[in-house]
Amino acid sequence: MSLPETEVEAVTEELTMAQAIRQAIAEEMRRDESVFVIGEDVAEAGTPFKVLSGLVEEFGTARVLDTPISEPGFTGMGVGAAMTGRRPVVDIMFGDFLGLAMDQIANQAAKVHYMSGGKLSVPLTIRTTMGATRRSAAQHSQSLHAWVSHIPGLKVVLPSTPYDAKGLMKSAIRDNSPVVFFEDKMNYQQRGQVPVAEYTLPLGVADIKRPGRDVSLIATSSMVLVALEVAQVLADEGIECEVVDPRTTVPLDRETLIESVRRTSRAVVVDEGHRSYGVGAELAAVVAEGAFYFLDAPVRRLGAMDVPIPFSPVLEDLTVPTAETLAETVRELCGGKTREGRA
Amino acid sequence: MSLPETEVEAVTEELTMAQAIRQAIAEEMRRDESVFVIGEDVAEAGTPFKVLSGLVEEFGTARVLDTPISEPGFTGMGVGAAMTGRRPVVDIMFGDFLGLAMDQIANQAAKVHYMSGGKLSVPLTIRTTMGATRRSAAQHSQSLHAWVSHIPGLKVVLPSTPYDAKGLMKSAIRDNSPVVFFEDKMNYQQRGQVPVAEYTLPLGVADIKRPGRDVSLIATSSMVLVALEVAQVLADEGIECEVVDPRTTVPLDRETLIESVRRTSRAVVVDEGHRSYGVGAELAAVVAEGAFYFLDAPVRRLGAMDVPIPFSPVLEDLTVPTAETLAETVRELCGGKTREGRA
Amino acid sequence: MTDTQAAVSTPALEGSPDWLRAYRLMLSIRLFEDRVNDLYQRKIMPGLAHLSSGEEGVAVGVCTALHDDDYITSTHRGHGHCLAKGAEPKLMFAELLGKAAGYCGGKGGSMHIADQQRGNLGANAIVGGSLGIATGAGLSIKQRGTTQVAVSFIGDGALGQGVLYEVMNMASLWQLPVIYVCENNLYGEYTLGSETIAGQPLDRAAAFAIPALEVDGQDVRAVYRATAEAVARARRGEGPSFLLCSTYRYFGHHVGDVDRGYYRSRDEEQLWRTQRDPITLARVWLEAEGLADSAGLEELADQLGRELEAAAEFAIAAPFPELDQVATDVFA
Amino acid sequence: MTDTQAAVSTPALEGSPDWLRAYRLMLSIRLFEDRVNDLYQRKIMPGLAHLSSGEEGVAVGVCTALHDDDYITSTHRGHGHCLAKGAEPKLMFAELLGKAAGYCGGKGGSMHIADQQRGNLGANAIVGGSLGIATGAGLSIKQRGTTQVAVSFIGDGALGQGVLYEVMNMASLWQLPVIYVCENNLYGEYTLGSETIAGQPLDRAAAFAIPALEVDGQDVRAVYRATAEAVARARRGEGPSFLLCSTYRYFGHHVGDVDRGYYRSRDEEQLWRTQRDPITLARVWLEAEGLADSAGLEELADQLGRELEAAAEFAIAAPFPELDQVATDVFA
Ligand SMILES: Cc1ncc(C[n+]2csc(CCOP(=O)(O)OP(=O)(O)O)c2C)c(N)n1
Ligand SMILES: Cc1ncc(C[n+]2csc(CCOP(=O)(O)OP(=O)(O)O)c2C)c(N)n1
Ligand SMILES: [Mg+2]
Ligand SMILES: [Mg+2]
Repeated sequence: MSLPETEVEAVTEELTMAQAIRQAIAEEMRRDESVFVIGEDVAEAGTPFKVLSGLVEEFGTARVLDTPISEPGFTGMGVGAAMTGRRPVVDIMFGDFLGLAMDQIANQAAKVHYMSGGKLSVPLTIRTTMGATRRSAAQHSQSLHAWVSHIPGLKVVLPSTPYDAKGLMKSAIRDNSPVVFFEDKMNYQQRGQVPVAEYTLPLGVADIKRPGRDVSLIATSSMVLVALEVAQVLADEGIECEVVDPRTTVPLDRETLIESVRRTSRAVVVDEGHRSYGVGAELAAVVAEGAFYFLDAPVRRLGAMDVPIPFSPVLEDLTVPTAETLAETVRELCGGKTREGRA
Repeated sequence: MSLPETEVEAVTEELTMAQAIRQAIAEEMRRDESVFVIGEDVAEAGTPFKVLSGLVEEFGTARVLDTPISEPGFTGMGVGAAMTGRRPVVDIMFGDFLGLAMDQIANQAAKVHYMSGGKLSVPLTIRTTMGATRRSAAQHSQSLHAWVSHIPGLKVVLPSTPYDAKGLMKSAIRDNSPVVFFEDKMNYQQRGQVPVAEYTLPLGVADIKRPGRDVSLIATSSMVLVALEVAQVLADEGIECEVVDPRTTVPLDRETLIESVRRTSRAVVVDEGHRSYGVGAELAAVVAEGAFYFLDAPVRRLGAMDVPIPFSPVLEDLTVPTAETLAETVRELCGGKTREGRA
Repeated sequence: MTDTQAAVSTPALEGSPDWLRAYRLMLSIRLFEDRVNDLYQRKIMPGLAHLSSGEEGVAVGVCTALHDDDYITSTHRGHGHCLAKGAEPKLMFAELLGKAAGYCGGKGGSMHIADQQRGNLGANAIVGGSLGIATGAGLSIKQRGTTQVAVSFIGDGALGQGVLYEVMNMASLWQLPVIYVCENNLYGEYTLGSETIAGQPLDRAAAFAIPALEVDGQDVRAVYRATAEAVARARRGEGPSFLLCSTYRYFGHHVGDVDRGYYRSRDEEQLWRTQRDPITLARVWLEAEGLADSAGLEELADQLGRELEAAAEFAIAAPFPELDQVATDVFA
Repeated sequence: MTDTQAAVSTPALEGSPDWLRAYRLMLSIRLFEDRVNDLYQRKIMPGLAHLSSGEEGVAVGVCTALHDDDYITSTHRGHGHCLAKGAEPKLMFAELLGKAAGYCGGKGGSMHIADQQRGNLGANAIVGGSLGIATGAGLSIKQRGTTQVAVSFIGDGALGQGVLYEVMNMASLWQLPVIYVCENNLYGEYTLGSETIAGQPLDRAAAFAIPALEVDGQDVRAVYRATAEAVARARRGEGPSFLLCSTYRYFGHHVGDVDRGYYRSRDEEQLWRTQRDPITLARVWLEAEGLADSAGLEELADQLGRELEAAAEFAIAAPFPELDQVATDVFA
């Protein structure tokens, strides 16, 4: 984890991911009265995952709006409110419901600034979820960040730690472009140190979560945790993994990714979207091209299987990358040898 | 172009892309009374591009249904009709409108078969368009095939010639899974030889449109034409391009792509979707991994610029891959030398 | 039921339905879901489930007016619809536990049970997600020229989804045999319907020239009568109907929603349970009409309890799917 | 107009509007679009454009009731709305020709003209695509506590889009200052509205408890009156309105839609042109009221013609954007 940059930030507290996100939104709402939250069951219920609990009590129902079950409608309203002086945080309860709102997101939010020649802008944040293994079956388990990452005009955030989540959420809300913020629902209770003092993190800067010289594990969202676990395990076997977290797919910090792979000469990309035509493909293509002359082996990709997510636990667990499958992939890739061993 | 497989097929006629598609649908409607067409202005108007002209006259309004402007509604109805014994061909006038129907496509059509444990199926074909440079601006120019290619359960077709379009459309309609069929609207008047006799082409088989030994141009839809043009030009310069057309992104004929690149040792992927997180990323990642030990240079990717498509012709023309940009990329990649030259 | 085989001529149901059968069905649903809750609490069931206890009158009243080859689509709260349309409890339990014997081979779970043998085109985890499917089934029926009907169960929350208005428009324009059954249980998740619904729900269907009727969802016979009329109209080719059934869910939004004081009172829950329970109301009527006696109904309850216990045991003992099943059924 | 600056108290417009100004605006729109058609036919304009000739009464009637800081959202057929809200013809022509001087620097074209100086949040090439934007602007107004209003122009075709019902529901629930103005020109592209609209459009708004009114769109004064009332209501915090304006487009769906005999008759077109032209009707009235005389109006037409000619010439002579503009304005 990157160290806080100033002295003040050195005082930290332990927060869950959910708390960090709530804090970020609450701080921004205090700081800027134009920030408001809109979505289904965001007020008294505080969302099904209780991420927003307490906000309506502090800010009232004029700034924490419970909507009908109308994803296209309230997302579009978020766009319009953003174009006219507000900074809405639109809550799409499950990432799976993005399909309902894709026209509003891709045809309106993403394009208004460009189509108007820069005269109008859409300072909108869309929060939604991703991640499987919650036994929620095919329509409540998808990780659809590839869809929005593909549309120019949208920024896309995939935080992996409470620290990143808070700093990136604050930047997302302050950003003058539409930002889609993906929260892994399996990660909400993950804990981490977060500075007590105000801070933000820039969108578009990757973070090396753990340095290593043998292989780069380029991982997103909760897959960063999987990668860190694997790095720990493989360290004992003499394989030093570097864990690189892009943190945002748009803008993408290509340089940090490519440089890491140039150093390690091997790379595995791990992302929880479906493997084919997913975010992992872009990340793999970027490093395969950018580090081509440094690569000792093909860039490998792990993603969710190309199947709808099944309900049955025994099947669902097979569909996502795990520490075991990642470790196995890395071992294979490194041919049982560390760089030193080969050198 | 692959040669027809049987003697009978050797008798051909010249058709435009639009005619070939219309013929395919008309033939399937004659062959199977469960096939019907539904969408906006598909009947008397025959769609804005006149692709379906004549169908309503032959089959009547019970089988060629003009709908209200309700993409989510009539796409969902296509799913339900498909589940209960019909083979609907749903017309989504512009690919840009997919955003409105993505929930129906990705959460319903794609998943019904799997979620029901194989008991229900959705023999649905969705026709839509892609392609820019028609001066239609940001909301009528997108090539969004990456979205559907990413969703397991959907097959995705990108025909580049009248011959392919007809044979693949007939297979799409007969397929028991949902198929999304992308037609490049700038290509409708392109002409080509099409067998007079009945034929179909399998989904999932790439086609080598032109063999060559120096570099593989992996191109989709209208980019195949661009690639063929470039291959012609570069042949005079001594660079022999192999033009490989995957024809379907799902299923993807990985073997043919990888084998081609193993032979040529260089590859450029050209696709008209936005470059980042697009179909091109997957194709590039697949060959970079599969042909890693055979590659003499990084796999290059050309796609639409990562900007909303601008209206102004001078700007719009910059956004898409052209023969010039592709030729330049190939020349660079081949370092001015053919394989022979290097050998 | 097969789709290609044209249904034989199916007039409006005549005579009175077997109300004892209807009672039995309602009770099975209640007992089934009690066991689902139990399986959840005992951590035998993976994930969550949305119980329909309290709403049995709607599911059974509607399905009593349907034939086997009529279609239904259901919601996230779909156990009742499924059982009322004739599903076998043991295969449902198996599905809820993710077992190979389940209706969907364990791939669907509680929110995706489909049973094409009985015309059940599937529960749906997207609010309003099956409205297109049901309406498309209606179009298919019309094209095939059968006298089937398609029923789309939705919650009051689905009134928020624009697709409802799109498909009602087409169903009305083309006079499709579709019946939209809206289970108005006053809440969508944790939010009161009156906070999310402007105007009167019935007006929304009427605006599309669709006959719309409010029905007491706790009175299985009233639900049946309204449905039977809508079905008869649909079979005669006279198009869609909309039924707004007032009802109530006794449990939380899902099995894990236990502390719900912040959005509704215990008193309200108790009132519905004690005054408006569809099973109790039916029982009182059956006994008053002399169609059943107390002892017989107690006996029935015991018997159903034993059957459902056995069904649950079957599911608990049943094997999980083979691992290779993860990659099958992606394409047909 | 800036968003942060709270609008000064804006009561309902009082007294009679300047009808000569309204006439002038309608005529400019007509003459502007005649030139657009000409630019298309001379192959100077890239792509296509959707002309609103015949519908000027709606655009001008509505916008005459608005202040500069009120918002509008528009459609693919948006030139009239844009001009009525105060846009400069030369900057519009420039946009239509893809020139740097255009409202959107040439990036938007005919279907995306936006003019935030005049509260024009943009035309939209997605049918119904700006309904969310306008309703969200209404929410923003309410949150900011100004007395602005937001008008959403839509075509009758947009009645097919579910999002309309979603946002009308929220506008009604939250009493947002939004006015939905539906231009019912009888067709959506090449299909008759009656084939795609079940029931009565007004009922659809009324079902959400939104006051809904049918207005003669060819009578600019009637449109103004209805709008002024809706605006006054909205400014008083009494929520949304829906106006259904009957009107007609003289030309094809777009400039290239010339052979339209298969979907509507020349007779019908002639009837509207000769009997129901909003500009002629206004002129007759102005002259009858003694507010203008024939000579003065001829003079006005000549003058406007010259101005628009100059505006078109400006645009033709204007330079295209610098090529590096292709990659600017992606992010704000
Ligand atoms: C499109 C969509 N949005 C949100 C949800 C989350 N969600 C699941 S059930 C539900 C409430 C549904 O309420 P209602 O339709 O009244 O059905 P009930 O649960 O009351 O039976 C919500 C919001 C969803 N599944 N789908
Ligand atoms: C969502 C969507 N579907 C389809 C289209 C194609 N289209 C453009 S204009 C139009 C007809 C619109 O009719 P209406 O709303 O009545 O407006 P009018 O053209 O009559 O002014 C259609 C179908 C579109 N632009 N957007
Ligand atoms: Mg409810
Ligand atoms: Mg119209």
